[in-house]
Amino acid sequence: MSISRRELGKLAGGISIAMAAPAIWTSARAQNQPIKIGCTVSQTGALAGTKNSQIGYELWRDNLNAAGGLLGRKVELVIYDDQSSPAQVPGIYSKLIDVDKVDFLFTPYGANLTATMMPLAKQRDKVAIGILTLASNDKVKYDKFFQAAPWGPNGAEDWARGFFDLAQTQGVKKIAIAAADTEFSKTAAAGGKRVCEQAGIEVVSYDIYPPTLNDFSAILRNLRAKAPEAIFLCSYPPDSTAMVRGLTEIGLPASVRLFGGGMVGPQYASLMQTLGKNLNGIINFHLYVPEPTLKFPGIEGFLAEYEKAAKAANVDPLGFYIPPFCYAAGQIISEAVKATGSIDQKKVADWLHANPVETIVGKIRFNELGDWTERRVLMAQFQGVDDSGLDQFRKAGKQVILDPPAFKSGELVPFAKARS
Amino acid sequence: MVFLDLALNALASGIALGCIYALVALGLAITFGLLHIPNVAHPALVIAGAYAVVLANMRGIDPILAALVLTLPFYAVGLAFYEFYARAFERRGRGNTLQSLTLFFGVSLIVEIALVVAFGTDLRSVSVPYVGRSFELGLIVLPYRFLVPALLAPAVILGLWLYMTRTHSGLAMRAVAHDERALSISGHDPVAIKRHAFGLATALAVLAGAALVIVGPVDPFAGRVHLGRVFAVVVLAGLGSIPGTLAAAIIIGVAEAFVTAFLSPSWAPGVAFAILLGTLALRPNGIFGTAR
Amino acid sequence: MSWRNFLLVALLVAAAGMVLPRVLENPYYFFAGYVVLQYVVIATGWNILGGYAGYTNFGTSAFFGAGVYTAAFLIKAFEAPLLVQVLAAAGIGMLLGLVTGYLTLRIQGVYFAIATVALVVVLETVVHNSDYLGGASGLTTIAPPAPAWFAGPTQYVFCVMLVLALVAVGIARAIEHSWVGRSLRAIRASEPAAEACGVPTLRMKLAACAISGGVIAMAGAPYPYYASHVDPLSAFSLTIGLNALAMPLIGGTRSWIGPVLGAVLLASVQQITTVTISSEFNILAVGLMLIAFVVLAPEGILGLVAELRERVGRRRATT
Amino acid sequence: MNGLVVEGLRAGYGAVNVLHDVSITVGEGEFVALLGMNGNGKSTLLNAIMGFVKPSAGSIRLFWDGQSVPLAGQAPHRIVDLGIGYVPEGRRLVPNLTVEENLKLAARGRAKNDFAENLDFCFETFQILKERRRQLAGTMSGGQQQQLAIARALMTSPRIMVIDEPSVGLAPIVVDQMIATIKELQTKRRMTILMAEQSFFQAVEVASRAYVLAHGSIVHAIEHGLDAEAMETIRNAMMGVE
Repeated sequence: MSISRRELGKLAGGISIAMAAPAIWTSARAQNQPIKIGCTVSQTGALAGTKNSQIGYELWRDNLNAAGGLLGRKVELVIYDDQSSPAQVPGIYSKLIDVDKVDFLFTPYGANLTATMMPLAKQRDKVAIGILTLASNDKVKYDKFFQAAPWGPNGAEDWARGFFDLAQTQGVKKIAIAAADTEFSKTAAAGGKRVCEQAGIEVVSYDIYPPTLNDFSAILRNLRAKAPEAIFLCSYPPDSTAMVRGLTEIGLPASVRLFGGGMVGPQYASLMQTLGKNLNGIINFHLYVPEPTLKFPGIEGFLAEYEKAAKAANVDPLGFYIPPFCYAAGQIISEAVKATGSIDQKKVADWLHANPVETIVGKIRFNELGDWTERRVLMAQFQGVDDSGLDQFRKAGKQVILDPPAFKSGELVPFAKARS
Repeated sequence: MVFLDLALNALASGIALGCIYALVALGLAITFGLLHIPNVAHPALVIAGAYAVVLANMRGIDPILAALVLTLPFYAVGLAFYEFYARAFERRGRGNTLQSLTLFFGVSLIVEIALVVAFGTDLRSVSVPYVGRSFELGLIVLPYRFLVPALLAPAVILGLWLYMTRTHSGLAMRAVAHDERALSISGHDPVAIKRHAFGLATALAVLAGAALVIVGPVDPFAGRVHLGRVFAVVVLAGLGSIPGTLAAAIIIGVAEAFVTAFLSPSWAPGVAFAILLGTLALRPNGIFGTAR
Repeated sequence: MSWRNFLLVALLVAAAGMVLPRVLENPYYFFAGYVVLQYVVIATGWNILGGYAGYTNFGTSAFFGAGVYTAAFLIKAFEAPLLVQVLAAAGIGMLLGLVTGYLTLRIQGVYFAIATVALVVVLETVVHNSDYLGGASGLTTIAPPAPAWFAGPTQYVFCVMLVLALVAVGIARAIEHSWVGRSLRAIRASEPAAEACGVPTLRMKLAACAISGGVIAMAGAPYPYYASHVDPLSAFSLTIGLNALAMPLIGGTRSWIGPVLGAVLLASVQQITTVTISSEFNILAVGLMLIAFVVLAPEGILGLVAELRERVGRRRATT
Repeated sequence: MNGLVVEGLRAGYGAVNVLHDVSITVGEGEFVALLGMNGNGKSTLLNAIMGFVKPSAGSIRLFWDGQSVPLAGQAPHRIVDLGIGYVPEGRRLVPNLTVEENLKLAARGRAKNDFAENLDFCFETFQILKERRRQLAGTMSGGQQQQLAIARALMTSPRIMVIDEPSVGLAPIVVDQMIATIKELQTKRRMTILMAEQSFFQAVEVASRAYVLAHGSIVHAIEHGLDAEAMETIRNAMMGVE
């Protein structure tokens, strides 16, 4: 049972033909090959709630192709399911780069998944646009990585800084921090703690809890004795829900004036609808809300198209949180390619480092690590929300932007008053 | 005073959590404890039950009421499911731990995907009037969304226990785990009894699903976090012991609540399983199990 | 197959593996191949305890994760070379196996399976609470570069895994054909009977736990190198536990070749469906495949082959 | 006439045939003993009657109230329901149920209406069971368990009782009591009994007729009375097979 080298070559050839059939099919039309962008989307597993990102990509592709494509070539997406598992990611991105021969990459959703593809992207020298990944380039320092989300420079530390800035202007002296034991939340909590130390705000308690914890009353109770004036909470959707309910069930210490900050969950339509007026008064981060200060060209048209697609795909009907930034990730590439007239990775990356990009989420400038030069994570307060359902959130005034100051769209209402 | 406040509340919420764990584990206490079928798909079925309750709730029906009605179709699904299982192995006289585990793993994957396709991946929840309010007794404050499903557990367990001790088919169910031939000799069809038991276990999944979805929102993969814990409860209880299931679940719930309140929440999941490992090492028949 | 032929084939496979990176340029196949080989090691390791001795280890990811984090720790603390990582992981895995075996000396069947699940949760909780290991955020593990002989880091780690797979299969085969294997099979058939025949069942069980644990942990050791980032969710993933059960089942648990067949088949199918079907239906396909095997071929491919042979033999005898 | 008729029965396990062309009859009110050493097919025959072993040829029929019901091919619980009460070898009680629960479990189908009456009769016959009605069956002594096994068969309102080796594993004095009780069932309650037994001294004392099984065949059928001559024949037949 020995295999000669020639047979082995044939065997390998056969396998690669079988597995790379689409790539070969497209190379037959050699002259007018589409430009390909590849990525994974978590269709299944713990992060499956983020699969509406695909609609963002697809709308970008469709609009671009309807307008004649890019450099006269069609744009094609190659998307695989990473099953929310970091272990799947290196193999899939190698398939994208080495077999499907994609021209550009989007990262998977989130930092843990992205961490396993960054070395590969760097090694293969492909421009990669980060999709809501926090601090993914801090270690690898890859010069062709660009972040679509508005974390700003020094994101790990600063992305939720708006909350602490508000705390400072409100004269808060004591703050409590609680975070789910997940990568994003822990990064945010640790960053928040450092910001507090710099600003001279005392961190009276610092709790890390497992994401499966069902009962948060103990955490809320423990806070009572500490009498914090603000609570910075970094949670995931199920625990965000439990915490928000805990506000009325257990109650907050009377001293608390600011609550929220880093909760993932109240950006999603299903939870906003479920929690309704329980959300009032909470100040939480968001990436886009329909306030008059955020009227970027194209965003409203995008959301209208998204709504239709989301209905068909049975995903989040509002789509404020992730999809616009996926569309913008596409725009980052298409604008750079148009400007340079090339898909050369270096040219595109150099252009992006040197020039601002107009996207549906605003004008973006990148620093040397590919982060936005300015932080634009919104701290918005839920105000005047009732239990009437989703439509209210499509109007301005329900999630009032308090920070950053440039986009401020209303005034902070004291927590107790906002809830009454 | 703070200590007393924390301790009392940890005890109360631990008991409530334990009751809810017991509900989730109850179906498994039957399929695994009595029939020796390691139904790892049970948590997935519980989530399927939760989604069925969500559907009914969208039409304005109270989740617990909906769950009670839905036990009937779920019972039927359980019968069909057992029939499939029995045809797959039992009558062929095969089917070891490995094969059953793999089969039910396959089933739970299919259930999860069916939920994804039917409902999408967003979190789903129910609306009940008592969400957001709490029951207060002295220092103890317990949210109704814990208390109500928690009260469901003792009621269901009492009902089940009466059924198991007072009725023919209940007695037969307790007998089937030990000796099928003994059942035949007593004039019972063991296959029918097992099918019935499996149906009952599946019907209990929908009650557990209602409890979970009242406590908090669910997504199609939400069953996975319960898998280890429910097996832990059933084993701690001693196979097949119905009151033991409640007691074991409460021990785990209270242990978790106390670790959360006094040590650190991040150690809570491990502590429960450490108890399980310790029990298995020292008392392999479970805390409430009799020697086999 | 005699030992001589087995060694010959193993050497040929090893040689082919070393030459492959020179022939096959596309790195993707090494990424995919690595995963397949990783599962060959896991399934083979699992089968030593689960197949031969009949103890169903439900918590394979505890051992795999222990291997992953041992290696990650060594990278972070000492930038230790891969060989050291693998040996240390195997050592830790064996130790963990011994502890598991010792804790579960008196329990069998599904009880044992559940005890191993508990082990996963306990270890995962420990890692979550260890800041040095990165907790939930994980640890970026940029390993030292590959030796120059290999075309790239992936090709290198692929070849390392190939060698591990051959070592694992060699161990499994050696056990199967020795008195240890016979003792384990006796335990699987009936523990009291084995004891009565003079098999030191407790010591044998401990040995099987340790060897099995060591092999599985070994499979985890190159993961930090492969993925450049480790996190508790991947290291202690339910998928690994599931695959470790399913692969020997699909192949057949009675012989070393069964888990190898099962792992190659199921892991390849998973790799291919990931990049072809690539949606929730991918998982559906895997679920259906598991059920189909359990129902139609409960003794795995080996069982099917044996049945087929028997049928052909009978037909010959009658004609 | 009412009774159980087995004709030309062949049965076994897998490819191994144990019974060859076995025919027996048990008429209403009779006490028939089935004798033979271990491994000659007694238990297989009883298992075939009860439906635990599928016959490959021959018939098993119950004639009762003018009806003829084929038993071969029926599930065991159906056979019990048709009126064959069974006391198996090894007793096969449910150890985690109490004495009373074990008895209650057996009151099914036809026997459901007779529950109270049957229970009274059982407690009257076996005083110890009444005293220990709340005790778990698994914690009782062998003799008590054997009594419970017989009582359980009575709870199914049997037309015919089939008893497999009631003396196995019991002390001699207990065996004597047991056999006496079984005989009493036949004389007082007019039970029809088919009992397999290897200690033939016990059996011939109580039985009205006997069959001797050797190597899976009936070698002797003692049709009328167990006199000295018949006993000699049986003794020789049984010794012969050793």
